[in-house]
Amino acid sequence: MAVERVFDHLRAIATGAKYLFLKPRLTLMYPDEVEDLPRGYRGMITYNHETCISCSLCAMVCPADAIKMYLPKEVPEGEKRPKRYPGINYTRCIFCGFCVSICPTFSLQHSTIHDVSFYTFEEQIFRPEEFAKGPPKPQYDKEPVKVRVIPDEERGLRYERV
Amino acid sequence: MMDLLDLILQPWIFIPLIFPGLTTAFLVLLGIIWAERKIAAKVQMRYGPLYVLKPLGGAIQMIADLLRYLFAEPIIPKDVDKLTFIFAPLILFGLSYLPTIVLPAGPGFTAISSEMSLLILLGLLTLSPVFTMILAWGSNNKFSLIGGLREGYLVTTYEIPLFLSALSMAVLYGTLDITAMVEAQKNVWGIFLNPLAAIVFLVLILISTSKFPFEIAEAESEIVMGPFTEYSGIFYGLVMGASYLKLYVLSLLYALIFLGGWYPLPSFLQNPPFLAGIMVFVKGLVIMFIAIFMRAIYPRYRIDQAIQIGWHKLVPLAILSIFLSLLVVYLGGV
Amino acid sequence: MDLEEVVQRVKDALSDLEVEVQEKGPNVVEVKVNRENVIEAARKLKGLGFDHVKSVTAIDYPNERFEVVYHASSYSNLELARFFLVLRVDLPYDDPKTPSLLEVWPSVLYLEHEQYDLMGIDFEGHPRKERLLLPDDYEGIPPLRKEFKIKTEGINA
Amino acid sequence: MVCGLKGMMWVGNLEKAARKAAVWLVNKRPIRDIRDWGISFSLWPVHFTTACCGAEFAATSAPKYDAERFGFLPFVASRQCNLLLIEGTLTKKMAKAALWVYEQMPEPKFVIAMGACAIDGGIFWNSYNIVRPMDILPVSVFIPGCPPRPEAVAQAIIMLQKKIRKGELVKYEEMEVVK
Amino acid sequence: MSATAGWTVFLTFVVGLAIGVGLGIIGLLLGKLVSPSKELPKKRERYECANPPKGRARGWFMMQYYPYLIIFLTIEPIMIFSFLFLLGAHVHTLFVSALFAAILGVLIPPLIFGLSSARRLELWSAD
Amino acid sequence: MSVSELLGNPVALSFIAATFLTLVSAVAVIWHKSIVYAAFFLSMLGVGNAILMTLLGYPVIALFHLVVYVGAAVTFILFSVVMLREAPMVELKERYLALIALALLSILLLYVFSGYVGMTSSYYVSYKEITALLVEKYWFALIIAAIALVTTLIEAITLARKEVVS
Amino acid sequence: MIDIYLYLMVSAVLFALGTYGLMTRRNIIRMLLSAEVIFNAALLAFLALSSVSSSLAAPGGALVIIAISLSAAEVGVIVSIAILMFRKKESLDVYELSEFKG
Amino acid sequence: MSEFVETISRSEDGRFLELLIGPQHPASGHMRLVAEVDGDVVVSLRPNLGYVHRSVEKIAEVKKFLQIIPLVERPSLADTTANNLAYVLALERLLGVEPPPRAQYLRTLLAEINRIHSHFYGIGIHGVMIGSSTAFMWAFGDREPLIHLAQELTGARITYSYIIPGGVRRDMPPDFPDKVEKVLRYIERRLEDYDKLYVRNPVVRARLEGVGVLKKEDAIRLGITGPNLRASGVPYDVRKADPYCAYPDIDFNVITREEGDAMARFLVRVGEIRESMKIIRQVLKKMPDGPIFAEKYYKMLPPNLKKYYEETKEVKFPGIFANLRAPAGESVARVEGGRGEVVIYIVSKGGMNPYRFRIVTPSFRNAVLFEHLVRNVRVADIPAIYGSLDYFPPEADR
Ligand code: SF4
Ligand code: SF4
Ligand code: SF4
Repeated sequence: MAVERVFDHLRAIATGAKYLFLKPRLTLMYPDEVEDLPRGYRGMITYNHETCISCSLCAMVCPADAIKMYLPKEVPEGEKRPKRYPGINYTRCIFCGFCVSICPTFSLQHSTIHDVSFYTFEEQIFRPEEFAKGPPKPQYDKEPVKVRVIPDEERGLRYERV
Repeated sequence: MMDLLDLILQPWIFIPLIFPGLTTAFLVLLGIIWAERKIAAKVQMRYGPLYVLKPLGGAIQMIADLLRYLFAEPIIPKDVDKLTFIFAPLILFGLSYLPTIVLPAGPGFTAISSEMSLLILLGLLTLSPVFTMILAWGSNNKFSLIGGLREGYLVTTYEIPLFLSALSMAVLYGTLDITAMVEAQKNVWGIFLNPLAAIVFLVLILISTSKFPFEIAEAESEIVMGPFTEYSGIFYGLVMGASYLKLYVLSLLYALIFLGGWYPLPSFLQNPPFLAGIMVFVKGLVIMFIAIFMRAIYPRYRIDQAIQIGWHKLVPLAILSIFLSLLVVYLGGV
Repeated sequence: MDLEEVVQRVKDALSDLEVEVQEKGPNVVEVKVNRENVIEAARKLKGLGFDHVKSVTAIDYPNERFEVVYHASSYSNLELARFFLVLRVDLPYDDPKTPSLLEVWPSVLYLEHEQYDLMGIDFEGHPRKERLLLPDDYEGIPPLRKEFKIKTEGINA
Repeated sequence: MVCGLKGMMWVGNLEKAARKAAVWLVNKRPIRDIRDWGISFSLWPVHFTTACCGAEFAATSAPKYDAERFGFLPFVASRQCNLLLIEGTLTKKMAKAALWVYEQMPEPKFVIAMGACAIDGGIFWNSYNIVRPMDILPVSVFIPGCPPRPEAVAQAIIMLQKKIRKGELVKYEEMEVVK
Repeated sequence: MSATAGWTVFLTFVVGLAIGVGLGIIGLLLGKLVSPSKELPKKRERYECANPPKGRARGWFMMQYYPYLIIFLTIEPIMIFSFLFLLGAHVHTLFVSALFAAILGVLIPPLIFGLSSARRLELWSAD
Repeated sequence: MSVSELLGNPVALSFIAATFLTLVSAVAVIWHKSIVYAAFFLSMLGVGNAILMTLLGYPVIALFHLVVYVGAAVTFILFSVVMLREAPMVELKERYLALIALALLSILLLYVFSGYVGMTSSYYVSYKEITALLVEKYWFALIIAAIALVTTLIEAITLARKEVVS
Repeated sequence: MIDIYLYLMVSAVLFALGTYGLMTRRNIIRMLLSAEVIFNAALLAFLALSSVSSSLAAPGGALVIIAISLSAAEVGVIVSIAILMFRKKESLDVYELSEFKG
Repeated sequence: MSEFVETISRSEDGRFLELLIGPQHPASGHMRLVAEVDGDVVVSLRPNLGYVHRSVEKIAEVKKFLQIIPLVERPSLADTTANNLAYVLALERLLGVEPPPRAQYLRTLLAEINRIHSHFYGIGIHGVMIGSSTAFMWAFGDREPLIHLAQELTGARITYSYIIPGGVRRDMPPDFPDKVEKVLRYIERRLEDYDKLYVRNPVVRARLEGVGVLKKEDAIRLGITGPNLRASGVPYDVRKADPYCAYPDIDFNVITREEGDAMARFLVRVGEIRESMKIIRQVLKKMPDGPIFAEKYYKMLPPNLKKYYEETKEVKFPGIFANLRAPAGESVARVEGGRGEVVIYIVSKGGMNPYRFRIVTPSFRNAVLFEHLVRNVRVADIPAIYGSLDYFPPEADR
């Protein structure tokens, strides 16, 4: 019994030592390497103003009330009921992707950008005009290497440059 | 210039200031915490501190941490006992560092050559729990109080076997002088003559410096930071430093009394005498490495389990180690 | 054991009480009781093997009534475990009081407490009458009642 | 008595003068840069999980993302930490605790709001029980997402480091009146 | 070492302690002078896991392991003075061993009693 | 002794420092209003006393004092006291009487001790001497001391533990 | 070399202080602390006196060692009595010696 | 003697030290534990909930049916699929739709992947609570491959919102079974190392064995659920007792243990990880072909979206999803999640929002264990027991 316990101690220590000397690491070297997410990852949302038919389904389905229909900044002359277009509010968006899934015209799409932070509150609210300009992008000091994550039998995850 | 160098190379200056004293202690302090984090990180399949200085694996992480401690505001809470709150960490730090001065750095190279340097060292070590306790009391915090009491109870556990196992080596060599003990190991290291004492002492280093699996006094998931809960800024740096210094001292002692000190001494290290300290230092590093490696392996014991390990396992083993020493002496000694 | 059998058993057990027993859906047995004999009914049901409560829900029909719904089921009898037993108690709107079933089913301890906290139903005999989920200093209408309104926004900015 | 009072005042003046000198010194260029460098690489967030984002926060420290590479070490008590990471929703009850944590941290200290909930409530924006962190705490960096990916948290750490190194956040000024 | 070992002992001790304490004091002063300090109402309250302090913090008993303390207190002197004679082992090995064994013989039964009653948790609650 | 002489003499300096530590601690033990401090200063008193013993030529005893007395006994007191609630210290009314007694006592003692003026300690007691002495002469005393200690162990544990009515 | 008299003086002062404490305190722990001061004084005086003679130096030391050991025991017993006291009185307060006596 | 009046009576201050553990405490998570301790022994402990109470039930009353899907996921973030599935099951019962078989299998697949990483989450937190940072890091590291799989399947790391009324949102990518197999082999291999370093580590065993024993009767009486229940010897698992999705076709065991202590709870989780791997393999083998979205809704899609769906196997929502109406009535569904049984009860009055929405999460039902188990244990056992319950406060508070 007691002897067994000594062996258990030794086995634990040996396992630790094995990892100390042999086993590889699992770490993704962000920000030097950035994960290249597969298509369909629900990242920041892109919006195509041209194809939008202003059906406001996206605003209706959004669980967090993050998408709102905005009036254009200047209403074109003579239009009585100007069309509203969606703008997004990243302070609320939970990246559920419902808006993308419901948009009948594919105007909303996911990008794979996923690592953005902001310094201020206001810059996270995108009216349709800014929304159409594309998703916010993270600032890197130097261009990161894009890697693809591949499950691996030996080490769990492997990172391969694309 | 040469004079200054000569002066520095005097043992009574060299030992407290260079090795094993201030300079080395400080460097070890910076290195050991970094190493602890790196080793744990490696076992845990990650990198640990890195970006602070990427080419060197983040080796200066502790400098950044030190700077942060230094520039952080030391908060002195309202109801603490100011005197103990402020001075106990300082004295604790000083006390943990003090035992280095009786450690020899090389053959005959000692600051205080005493026939009982081992006892002096152990005696100085017994003083620090008093300060931990009074510091815990001074912090006026429930977690500190519990931590302080735990520390006190742990002292009762480790002190007797620590003395017994260290002194069983003294019995073996028939002397209490660390230098003489090292000289006696010229041929055979103490660890081979009395492996029992060596194992017990190694475990006791873990208990007395509060390393895993005996990190009980400042068990974070139970009592936040134990006695040091209220400490912020540089005070926290000091109290944490103190426990690592204690580890440093005990590791050097271990190297000296169990691992043959500076023996085997390569010829290029023989002259001047303090170069032999490198040997001791390397061996000490091994012990420190073992002690911090445990963090990656073990969770912590409960205090009652630790106490029971102390009294039911380590004390009998330590007593046995004395009989082992007596046996060796009877069979002809070293 | 199929649904009919369970319903039959429940009916038998509760025959001397004024209850309505119905089947609802594939594995739900519903029992409607009034608050006077809810403890009695619960005790009998427990005797049948429904040994724990999974959920206690209070429903607010403004100015009409409150309804307290217990969803009970069984752990000790795995055949019974397939069924939900729904125990419904109607309470008048101006007097939302019902005896606590704590002594029958200890598992309602937190569940009833929560309904007390959020819906303001008074479970008589329940030992805890302080806040559970809401902040301790919360005052006002219990938030789950219908008269407690929360903000909503339209789809337009 | 009078003498003692005078002495006290003198000591007070001395302390003020010393402090002034020290403040001047640490705001000088190289020292300031070293200081900001040290602080930026030693951000220790206090262990204070406010809501479910804590799960992804834990993943940030976990092997795959390993935030400790940035010197980011989640630590136990508010007294030893300098970063308060609001991990998601701040309920009213938790907001009180958050204030305690924030106020008990030593200067200099920073706040990051993680998750949509911590910015504007996210999916819970109309809950009756939540508080926006930016209304009660000086938030430096916001991380959108629900929950934000660990990369985004790492990005926020890097952004905060940059901001600190620019000298925008750590300010050493004259001491305020301490009773 | 003799009582007149003089400067070496004195200086080393003083230097040792002074460096330790001095380092602390320098750090303290630096921290005190240099760190920005802003008074917030709760900053100097006691830390209690982000709760308002409740009750007093000092003077609570933790009796459960007290017996070990008593055992420690009585065993430690025996152990330490055992050393003083154990160090004579090189001269009178057998006698010293016998003496040590005798002392242990005196010691062990009460020690076992002490340890066994220390393990009984119910004997050691605070009230 | 002139000042310069004094400064040149580490032993004298140590003596002064140790005396200072001892006396200040003793005063604090008696008068400090917090009992924890009093216990703490008792340990400082022990440290000062140990230094004095070293200066007298008994480093072994000093270390023994440090380890056993300060490290164990006083820590034990301190430990127990930390768990107690603070209470203000109350002095009895007879304290003037006590003060007078104190003065008389010190005068008497100083008078008695003045007979030793001019004697200096000149021995350095090595642990080997004590070892030899203990082994050869006083071993029986050691056994007796051990018995005494274990008796107190039983006594103290029986005293402190709670009676369980089973 | 320091005159023995100086040591004795220190010892005397300690002794007097301890006696004063013992006389005026009624708190059991305080009394214990005062007694410990006296104990230290006694140790110091004993060692100082035995150090003047070469034949007494070592035996004196040996005796002191035993004395110190026993003092540890005494401390243990007295503190345990304090613990017993609050147990008996069902209170954490060990300051009421008077009731303990009566 | 009157000078010594310094008796602080007990009534004023209490006999026991009141320790407030949390909300800012390394072992409290998002809650507060109020412990009364006598020295090192905990006399009583009360959890103080509500620190993460975000009023899911109230908000659900003003959200539309589809919008509630992400809402119910949020409370138990590490185990989102269970809540999602339970809600959708209840909603489908109300709406009267039946998902096609492939969708059922995909749901099962995701649920099991999620169960594994939820269990790893619990193991990691448990590890750090007794002081083993390695257990935490390993468990959280090994979550990542599984999260990666789930991400490939659904497009999000942990908040999948994958299961929608009538089916699932995407089909699995073609090389998915391969990847799953690789990850499963990796996990199998790693579990051996866990066994050596952690499970059989004597310190772990000393800390967990015999600590916080929950007896079978008590577990039943208190209505405990999930692995905590099974660790006390009750073989109750919704997947067996009331099978849903693809579970009726799948062969697996319910892991139980008799001891009921912290170690047993831990080991049940480990056992369930292995069991889940078995299930995943079976699911992948038996996965039928076919649509992943119910015919009823598929018909409502405009042709271009239909085409898109056929091509990419990615479901586009019909416009009706924005304003889904459920008929009046009520329905209740339960699902076995990682932490236990999730019960969702919907009362509808026929509008776009539920009239009353009730979600009872396993953590909330297990909260009573704090009071029950943490009694007469030592202070150091509080985190050990807490961790072994795998309690997630946001889930309990909702
Ligand atoms: S992703 Fe979800 S939360 Fe974000 S805008 Fe789209 S629907 Fe709203
Ligand atoms: S983005 Fe798509 S859903 Fe939204 S308004 Fe435009 S077309 Fe409609
Ligand atoms: S942002 Fe999302 S994940 Fe974070 S706390 Fe809020 S609901 Fe939870």
